[in-house]
Amino acid sequence: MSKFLLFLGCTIPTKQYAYEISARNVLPRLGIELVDFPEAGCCGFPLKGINKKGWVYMSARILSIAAKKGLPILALCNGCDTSLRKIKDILKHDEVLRNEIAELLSREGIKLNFNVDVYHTIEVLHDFVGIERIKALVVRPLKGIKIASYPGCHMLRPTDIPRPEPSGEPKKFDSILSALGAEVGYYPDKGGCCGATMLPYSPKHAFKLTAIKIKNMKDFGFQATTTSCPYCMEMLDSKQDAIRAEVGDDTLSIPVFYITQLVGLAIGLKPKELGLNLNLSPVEEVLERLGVSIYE
Amino acid sequence: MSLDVRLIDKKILEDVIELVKPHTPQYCYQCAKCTSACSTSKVLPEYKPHLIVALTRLGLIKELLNSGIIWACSECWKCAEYCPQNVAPVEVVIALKNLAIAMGYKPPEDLKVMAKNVIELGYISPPIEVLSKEFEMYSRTTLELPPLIKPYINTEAVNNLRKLFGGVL
Amino acid sequence: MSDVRVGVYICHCGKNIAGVINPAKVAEFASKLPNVVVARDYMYMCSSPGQSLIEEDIKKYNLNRVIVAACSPRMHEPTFQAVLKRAGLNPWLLQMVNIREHDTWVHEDTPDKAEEKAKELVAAAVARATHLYEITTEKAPVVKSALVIGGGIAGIRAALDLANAGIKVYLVEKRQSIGGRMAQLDKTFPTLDCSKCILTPLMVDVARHPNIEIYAYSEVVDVSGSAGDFKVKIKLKPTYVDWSKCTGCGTCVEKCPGKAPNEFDEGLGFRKAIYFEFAQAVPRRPVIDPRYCLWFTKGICRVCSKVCPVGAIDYEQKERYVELNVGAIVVAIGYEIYDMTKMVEYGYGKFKNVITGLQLERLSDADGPTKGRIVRLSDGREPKTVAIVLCAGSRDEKHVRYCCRFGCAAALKHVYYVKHAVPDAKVLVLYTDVRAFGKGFEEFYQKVRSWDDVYFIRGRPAEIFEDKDGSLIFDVYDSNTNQLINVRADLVVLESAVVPPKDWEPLRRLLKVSCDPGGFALELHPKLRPFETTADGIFLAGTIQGPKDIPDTVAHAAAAAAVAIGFLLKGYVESVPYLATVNEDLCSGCGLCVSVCPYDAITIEEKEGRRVAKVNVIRCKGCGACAATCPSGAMQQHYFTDTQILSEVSTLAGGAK
Amino acid sequence: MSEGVFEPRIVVFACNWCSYAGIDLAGTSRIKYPHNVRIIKVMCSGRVNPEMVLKALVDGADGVLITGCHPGDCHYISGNYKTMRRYFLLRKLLKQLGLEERVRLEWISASEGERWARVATDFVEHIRRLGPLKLKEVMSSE
Repeated sequence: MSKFLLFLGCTIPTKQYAYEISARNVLPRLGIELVDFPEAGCCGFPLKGINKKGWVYMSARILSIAAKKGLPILALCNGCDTSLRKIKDILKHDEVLRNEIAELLSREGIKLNFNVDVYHTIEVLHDFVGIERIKALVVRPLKGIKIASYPGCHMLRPTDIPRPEPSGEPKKFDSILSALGAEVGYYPDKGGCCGATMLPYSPKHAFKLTAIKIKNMKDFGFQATTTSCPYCMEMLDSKQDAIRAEVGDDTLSIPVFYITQLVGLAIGLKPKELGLNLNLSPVEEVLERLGVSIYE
Repeated sequence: MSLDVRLIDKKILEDVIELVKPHTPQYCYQCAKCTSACSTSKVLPEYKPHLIVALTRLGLIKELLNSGIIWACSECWKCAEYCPQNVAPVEVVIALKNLAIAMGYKPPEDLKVMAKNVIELGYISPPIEVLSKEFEMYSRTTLELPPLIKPYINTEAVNNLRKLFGGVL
Repeated sequence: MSDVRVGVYICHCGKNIAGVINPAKVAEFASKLPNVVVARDYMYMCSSPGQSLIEEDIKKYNLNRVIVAACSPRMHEPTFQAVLKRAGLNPWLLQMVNIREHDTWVHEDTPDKAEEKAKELVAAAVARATHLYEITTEKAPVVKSALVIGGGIAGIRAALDLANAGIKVYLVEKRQSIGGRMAQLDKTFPTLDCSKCILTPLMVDVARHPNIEIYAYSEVVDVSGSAGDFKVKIKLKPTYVDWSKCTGCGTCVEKCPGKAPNEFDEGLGFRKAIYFEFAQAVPRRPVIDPRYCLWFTKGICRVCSKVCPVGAIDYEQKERYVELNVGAIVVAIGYEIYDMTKMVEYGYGKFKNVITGLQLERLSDADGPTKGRIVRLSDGREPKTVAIVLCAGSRDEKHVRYCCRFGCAAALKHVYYVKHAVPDAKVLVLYTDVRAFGKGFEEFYQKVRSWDDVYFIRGRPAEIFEDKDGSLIFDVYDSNTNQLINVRADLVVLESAVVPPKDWEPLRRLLKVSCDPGGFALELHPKLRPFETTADGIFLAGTIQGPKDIPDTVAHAAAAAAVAIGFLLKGYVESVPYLATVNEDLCSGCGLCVSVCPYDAITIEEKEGRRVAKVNVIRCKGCGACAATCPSGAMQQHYFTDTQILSEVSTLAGGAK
Repeated sequence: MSEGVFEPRIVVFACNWCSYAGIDLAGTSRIKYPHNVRIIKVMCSGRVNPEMVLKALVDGADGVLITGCHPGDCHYISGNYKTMRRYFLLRKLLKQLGLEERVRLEWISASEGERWARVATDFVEHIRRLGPLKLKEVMSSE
């Protein structure tokens, strides 16, 4: 049994509750022990534009607290995962900054230590649980449903630090979906951007970007999509209505799931246990085909 | 518009280089592959990473900062991924944002709110109640999720945050 | 040693040295060092007046040691040795000091420290010079024959020039026919003449030349000996056809039921399991590919053997080895294109309609897989929109740093292929810079610009996607119009980067040739000696020295041949001066030197009732391993004796006083 | 030594075929590195014997760098393997004297001008951190 600190970041514990619910219910059933990590807080990623050093400080702080606990980190959010790994890399190479950050942390009684492993949901599912194990646990295969994997930018980039998937050809996501019995396939710009980071600048433009993604999926015959990033979920699922309204295209409708929700469905969990009632996109289209009621 | 060569400001480039190392904005040869890749550019054509790098190279960033366009970057990192010269325009943009803040420019309002929340709560937003499709309200409590605690309780920690991000409030 | 008279000469090298340090001060410092009779500085020591200055000083001051502090000895040691010779001094009484590459060029930020360093280096050289002595070298005869490795246009040209000068040439080619990359091309830029039409007559000339012996389907597996007298072992790979019996009639190829991907056509189309490389192959002899032959894979068929009128098929054939003795080696193994699947963003290997420039050559060739029709590989349809991407992998820190030097002109030629085959096609040339630097290239570029429906877009696509119908969709920012252009193309052609061939690395190690950061062979001097390597007697022809187009390759190959001819016709090579030498009085005959010598050049022999080491000066190459190992100091290396090195060490460690 | 900044004195042995050419390449490419290194050319790194290294340290050098062709690239077939073996023996001896940090073996090919600059910079900084050796003064005072 592998044991991880469950690092939620900001978006998941403050509004994207379905990810947290599904992760908490699904992962232990796959043999992953989750240890709560409430003292972590925000990784600083959204604030790097204001002050890069502030970002380094916030992530370094999380790494240091985790290192003291002696457990690897499971980051559910793409941004958090990128953030922690990027900061590990920065701290490793920049001695001046390292000393500065160590000083800041020491004021609050924390010893800088970034010698801690960080993993993302997709890696835990693919590399720790493993495809064979997932396959063995499937009781409700997602047969005949063509699902577009949507890894999200920070699952793939920046590539100067280790990422869960290679930028050009993400494969892990699709192999998990295949293990669940779903159909997978190619569509243009699978590694593209949902636009979430543009929201503070201009929601209108951000929505247009998401619209392009949904259109690509629909054009290539996908019946649903899935992601592992709360930001992508926010755009694809929560804002789907607003996006349709913005671009004036009513056909841009697609059920959106967290990967943990799909794994949960396939291994027989009830929609409530996966927070599926919180998804705003038409997930019932898929549930119906599986013969599952959202009210279960 | 014409450009007077005397306006070239190499101090800006030096500051940016310091913030983006080990990337080297000076290597840029303007193939504009970054702009071909740019997610923001697809929906906001006036956003052009190669142009931002070229202007930064000359230190002519006043227009960029005044217009606030640097805040449009979607941070998808594609420009860095595909740049043949390891320039990483996204890192240049982040550096410009930092310089803008240091020079007293204000970031988008939402970002200010995020900074405020981080200082006060440790998160970019407080936990909110969400509305389901069935128009039911849910909160962490009703969803039986463990309550959130404030991660930054130590005064020094809060001081650190205030010092690092307080400037934008 | 009172009879040591040293002259010290500090070169300014224009501003290269004098722009950082003050040579006059270094000379003044040197003039006070022990045994120094005269010390001077001069603008260009290597110039004619500079050389005369030294020559006159040697006579005037009766100098018997000369120190020149200037550029790297790798540059001008031979120049100044010649000065000593002219003045009647043994050339090995010269000591060079490198104050340019090792000092002023790298320490210009700290000029004071650079000057201090120059002084110390000069002081160390003076200390060392005291212990220099005359060295005599031997002349060894040169074998008047040459090995040319690689049968592309570079190897062909070099082989013909060598052979025409009366030199016996062995031409080794790894594939079954000579011709190389040029044989794969349809046309050549900027004149658009048919590539094979100008190449095949030369191939035939090679085959018919009385002085050239071709070893096709062969590889160099071992090289020993040294300049003027190399021993080369060639492996003749099994062809399973007795080429001495075969007449090249082609009946076997015609009847063979086997099918294999065609490498010559860059993986497009198929060939038989027994095959000629291409129609005009030289030698025109087939080879059986055991990976696809039914006899080798399933133990059935044997059709080729049944139909061969002369009984040349030999399934039992084994590899054979030939040993050659040559005076010089010309390396002409060419290039490979960079593996485009590594540029994941362009989808090569994943999307059928993304092809390389070399694949377009094969499509355009009347003798190619489509008989000259340019089509989409996904559905065989004629492409109506073709995008040509320049610098695919070149000038890229993540892939290949250098320029391929022919992609631009090739792209222009590829526009012609498309417009010629599909006149109503729209062609987009996606460039960063069009480097039309060769003779006639700019004129060609101008002509192509004027063609109907050809568009030059200054930009580079970042990601290419495939649509459901196999078309390619992507955005490219055009910095001419300041627009992001949405492209929908039927065919994308990548002008791919160029890298050294995969088999270069093992060959390079056999030849002891250094490589440059791109992996290509390192020339002796980038401007003045681009045909020679750091290994004497080994010459470079064509793209193995770095990417080149055909005109440059041919020029380079002919020049390499000329230099090799000069080397061979001179008739002798001078032995290495840095040979091992034994002081028999000190030698105890322990034999440690024998055990470390990589050339078996040392033996222990009886002499006057004692066992002493003896050096075979023909075998010794002058590495100095024996001298480093000798416990008594009896074994020394000329020009690098313990005393010489230690005096240098001591001065540099202690600093200049 | 000026105003208290310790400027280490470093002796470098460079083989003619790879390392010396690589150091030359740093020069022709104008890649800067600290001035503290003093290069001695030998035909092969296999020519360097322990006496030369020790002599350098005894006579005032603070560090010694031996450079040669990468394994497999030796111009003289196997000279660098001899260097490697001799270096490991030498390090044992140096360890007893507490000097093993002062001597390093590095492979620099003819194309590695940039690598040479990195190696030189790194070694100079390393020796700077260790401080002056002063073996010469110690030995003459004893």
